[in-house]
Order: sequence, then structure tokens, then C-alpha cells
Amino acid sequence: MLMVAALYMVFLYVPTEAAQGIVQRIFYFHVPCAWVAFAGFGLVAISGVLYLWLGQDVWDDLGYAAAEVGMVFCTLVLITGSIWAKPIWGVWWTWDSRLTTTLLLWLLYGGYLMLRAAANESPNGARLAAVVGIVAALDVPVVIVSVRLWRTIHPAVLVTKQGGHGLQDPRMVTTLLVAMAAFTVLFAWLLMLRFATLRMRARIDRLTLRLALAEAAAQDI
Amino acid sequence: MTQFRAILGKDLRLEIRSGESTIALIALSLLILVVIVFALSQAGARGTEAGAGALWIAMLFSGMLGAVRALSSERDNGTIYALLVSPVDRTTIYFAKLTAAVVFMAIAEVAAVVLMVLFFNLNFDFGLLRMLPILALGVIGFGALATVLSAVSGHTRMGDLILPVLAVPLYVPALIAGVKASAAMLSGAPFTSAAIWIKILIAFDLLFVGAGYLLFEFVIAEN
Amino acid sequence: MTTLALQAHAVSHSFGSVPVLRGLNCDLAPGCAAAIIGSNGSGKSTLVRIFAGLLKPTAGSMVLFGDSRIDRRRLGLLTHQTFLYRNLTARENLEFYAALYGMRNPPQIAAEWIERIGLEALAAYRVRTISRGNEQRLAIARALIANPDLLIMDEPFTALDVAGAELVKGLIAESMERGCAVVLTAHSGATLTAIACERYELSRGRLAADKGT
Amino acid sequence: MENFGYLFAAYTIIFAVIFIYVMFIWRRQQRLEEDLRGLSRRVDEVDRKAAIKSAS
Repeated sequence: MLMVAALYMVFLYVPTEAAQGIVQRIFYFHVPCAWVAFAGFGLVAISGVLYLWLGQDVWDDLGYAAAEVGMVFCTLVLITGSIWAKPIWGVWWTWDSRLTTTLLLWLLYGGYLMLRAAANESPNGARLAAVVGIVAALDVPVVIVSVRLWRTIHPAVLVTKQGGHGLQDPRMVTTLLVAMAAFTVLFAWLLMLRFATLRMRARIDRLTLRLALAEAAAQDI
Repeated sequence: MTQFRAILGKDLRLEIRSGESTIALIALSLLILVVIVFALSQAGARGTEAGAGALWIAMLFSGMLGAVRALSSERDNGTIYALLVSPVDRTTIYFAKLTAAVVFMAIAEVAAVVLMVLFFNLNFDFGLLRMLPILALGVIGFGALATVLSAVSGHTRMGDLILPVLAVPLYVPALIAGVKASAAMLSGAPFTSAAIWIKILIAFDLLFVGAGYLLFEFVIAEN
Repeated sequence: MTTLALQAHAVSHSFGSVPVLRGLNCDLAPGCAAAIIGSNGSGKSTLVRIFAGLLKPTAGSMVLFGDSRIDRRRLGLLTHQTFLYRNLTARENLEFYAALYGMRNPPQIAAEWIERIGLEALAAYRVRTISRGNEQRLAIARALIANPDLLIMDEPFTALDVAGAELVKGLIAESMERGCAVVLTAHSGATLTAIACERYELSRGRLAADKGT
Repeated sequence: MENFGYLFAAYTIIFAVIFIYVMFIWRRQQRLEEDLRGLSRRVDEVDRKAAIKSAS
């Protein structure tokens, strides 16, 4: 519902931005994608801390789900950003600070997911993943600061991103807010879906164990 | 403290005895520097900036192989369990392994600096001395990261592959700051001009040494 | 009543969904030895790791020395892996472990143990150059170096000749007199029966006492 | 309508990716549900056998 409203507003309601033309409309989905991707990665760290602290599998599964869904949106941010950059800046990619930061995040959490895939069967996997999730989150502020400085010291590399100051029309703000809300809901929904499959996986493991125990016990009699 | 000294002393002694691994690390640094010279001379890049960049890349890769050895060698021959059942604190193990990693890397690093000066036609002057504290910060940061991550990757299948995938993006901010600060030092700019980069390096070190201190017990345990 | 050295109650362990140990009970008093006989794959090494606190059981409780926090200072462990550094000499290995256990004057302790296990001639050789049997002697000295109150030995007689086995039996008996509790494991019971006061049979993850034989 | 193609591509990709991801989760969920059904049947069977055995 919200999504439909957001789409309606993006394509019909909001006025076209003067400088960039129609392509600027990517903005309304691009930014919410970024927001939910960051929210997902933040959630990874929080659930990591909770897992190490409380030791409940629920937190581990939540962290995994958040990382995966966050990764999907992070990928979308990079793709849509690239598509937006081509007509406006004339290139698919520049080493602008925000782009670089996002790319690094993508690589970081890609590594996290690879670790999860590799450590899945290990009984330590959950703890290792929690630790790496926390370490990655600690890295994020340093990444942001250093990458930003890296680029501002080199002003040769173009343009800061438009939009932040470009929202002259109040309708643009409304549209962005609606899109934000829509994506937050979408994110939560995907997160729940993924989380549910992980919980089911855990249930299956428990049942398999019970079955193996019951069969072994039956042999003893 | 005696336990810390015992572990560290043993690691250093083992490393000196095996010898070949230190040589291999230096050889690797040499190779990386040579390859970078080939790659960059095409683009016409020369001097301090390129030299500093090459040096830090060499550090990253030789560190990836060298820094993790302190811990992975224990895992390879099972002695990690001996450390874990002994009354030694996990924290003591962490700091002993971190120190060993830093020492190994520092040795390779000194060799890399000499090679860099030769290959990039720099001078053995005061700039090099001023660069040393920056390199030290970089080595400590990477050592802390590598010690935790090698404990992580040691538990997993394809751990050797996982390690760089995790370590490289995590290390990027320190790499940026380190290259910038080193280049500034080499070109004779005052310390204050690189202050912000040095601050980033210090923040990175504090963050990851601290994180390792708090999280190491979770990655080293088996159950 | 003195506190038991080891109390395992309803200990179970599973790796993922594969059960390895199922509801084990085992009590061990100071100065007493338990022999655990089990074939390969019966869960022996998992059990050893749980007893040594290296692995947390999935269910059940493990208590050493009547305290839920393990005092690792009082624990000696010998496994298939000898825990010796192959590029250090025999003496250096013992000195290292003595220092690791926070003992005073490691060189002297190492020298004493070298003498007790009859390895004087090989003390300055690197471990990788000495025979497996001598390495096993050294590994046993390493496990005993801090005078533990609980000694867990996974197949201690591996690779030992008759003289070596006698030596180790003597060392175990000596520790037991001092009040040390001992857990021994083996494929078959022959060697252990003489030492142990309790015998358990481990099969398919279950522990059964059989004191009769 | 300059650059409309870019806009169109961006939105198509967003929805395509999300759709594929949902399908991927859904497929996985289906498979797990199947596993679960099979498992609970087997558990019931073993439980019943055990009950019969202890009764006799």
C-alpha cells in the first residue's frame, strides 16, 4: 500500500527537479535503500552484542537475516546510484566519498556473509559471526571519517551529491518521507521472512537431533 | 606477566629458529614493491606518494601472511588447546600474540622501508625517521585486527580465503590514513599537516586493540 | 565428605544435529582413577574435551573440584596431540609449560622432570628429532608438571615400550597417592585394569559402569 | 523526457532484485517446510514405537 503510494508520488505527484530533470526521481528510492541498508548493518552489530551477552540463538538468526537483507539493499544503492550517476555526472562511478564508503560497507558485509556461509556448520559459527559483525560496525565510523577526508583534500574529484540542498519543493520532502516509510516497511517484511526461514531451520535441526536421540535410545532397549 | 613473557619468548624463539618464514616475508615485501614499480612506472607515478602507497600495500599483504602466524601455528599443531587448558587468561594470550605479530611485521617492515627508498629513489634522511611512528601505528592496528581475525578464520573451512576478505576492507581506513601521513612525512611536510591522519590511525589502533581485548575470548574458545 | 574431583551429571553433547554423548554420569573422588574403555568413534575424545573444560556440554552439568568455575591450575591434560613444540628442545618445552603454569624457577623444575623420565641424554635435542616414544614420555611430564589434582589422559600408553609404560604407571600411581584423581581412556581394558578403581564402558555415546570385570 | 531510460532501468532493477530475493526466500521456506513435515512424521513414528515397546 505504502509502496503504491510512494510510487504514485514519485512518478506523478512530485515536480521534476530543474537541474537534473527526470532522472532525479531515482533519488526517492535510492536514499531509502541506503537508509535501510545502514539500518540492517546496524542491526547486525546490535544482535551480535546481544548474542554474545545473552547467548540465545534468536539473536544470531536475527543478525544473519539483517546482514543478508541489508546486503540486498546495499547492492541496490550501488546499482541505482550508478545509474543515476551516468546521466548526471557522465560516469558510472567516481571515487566520491559517499560512493566509496558505501562500496566499502558492501565489501565488509560481503565478507561477513562469506564467513557465515563458511562457518555455518561449525558450532562456533554464531559466535565468530557476532564478533565480526561487531568489529565491522566499529570500523564504519573510521571508514566514514577517513574516506571523507581522503576526498575533500582532493577537491579535483567532482561534485558533491545533489539533493540534500535540492529539495526546494515541500512536495519533494513529503515524497521522500513516504518512500522512506515504504522502504522501512519493506525492509521489516523481508527481515521477518528471512528470519522466519532461519528459525525454521533451527527448529528442523532440533527435531533432527531429537529423532537421532530417539532412534539411538530405541536401539538400546 | 611471566606467562605473557613465556608465550612471547617462546614465539620469538620459534620464529628465529624456523627463520625461513621471516625471510619469506621479506621476500614477499620485495616482490610486492617490485611489482608495484612495474605497474606504476607505466603511469609515470614516482616519488613519495607512490612510495608510501607501495610500502603500505606491502605491509598489508606481508602482514596478512605474517601477523596471523603467531596464532595459526598454535592451531596447526594443536598446542592452542594446551594454552586454553592452562591457567593463562585469554587476555594474556591475546596480548602475547598481538605483540608477537607486531614484532614479526616490524621486521618485515624495516626491510620494506629500505627497499622502498632504493626503488623509488628517495633519500635516507630525516623524513624516514619521522615516518617510523606512523608505520608503527599501522603495524599495531593491523596486528590487532589480524590476531582477532586469524582466531576467527582458524575455526572455519576455507579460513585462508576468509581472512583477507574480512581483513582488507576493515583495514582500508588505516591504509588511507597511513599512506597520506607517510607521504606527508617523506615529502618533508610538518607533523601538523598530517595530524588528522595520525589521529585516525591512533583511533583505529585504540578501537581494534580494545575490540580484540574484549572479544578475543569469544573467538578463541572452542565450544 | 571430601569434594569430588569430577562430577558429570547427565552430560550430553551433540555437534549440530548429530548426538555424540547421551546422558553421561560420572563421579570421581580424589586419589581414585577411572578407566574409560571405548572403541574409536564412541565419543571418547569429545568426552575428554568436555571433562577438560575445552567443550561445553550441550546439556547436563560438569563440575570440577566442587566449583562450577574450573580452576585450570589444578588440571592436567594429555591427549593424542602431545602439545609439544617441535622446534623447541625437550628442556625448553618443559620450561615453557612450567612458566605457563606460573611455577617458580622453571629451569629447575624442567631439569627434575627430565631426570624422572630418563631423558637426560636428549634434553637439548629438538622435539622433532626424538622418537615418538620419548616424545610421549615428555608429553606426560608436561601434563604432570604443575602437580595437578585431576589428571585426564587420553590413551597414555600410546607408543610407549615396556619400560616407558612401567614408568608412566609409576608416575600415575605416585600422583594418585598424593590425592590426584585420574581419568584414563583406552580402546581395550587390559592395560588399565590394574590401575583403575572404576571402569566404564563407553559405547554409542552412553557410559556404563562395569565394575564386575 | 530526456534520460527516461535511466529512470526506468533504476526502478525496474529495484523491483526485480527485491522480487528475486523474495522468491529465493520463499523457495527456501518451501523446502524447509517439506523437511519439517517429513521429520515430524518420523518423530511421531519413533515415539509411537517407543510407547508400544514400553507398554509391552
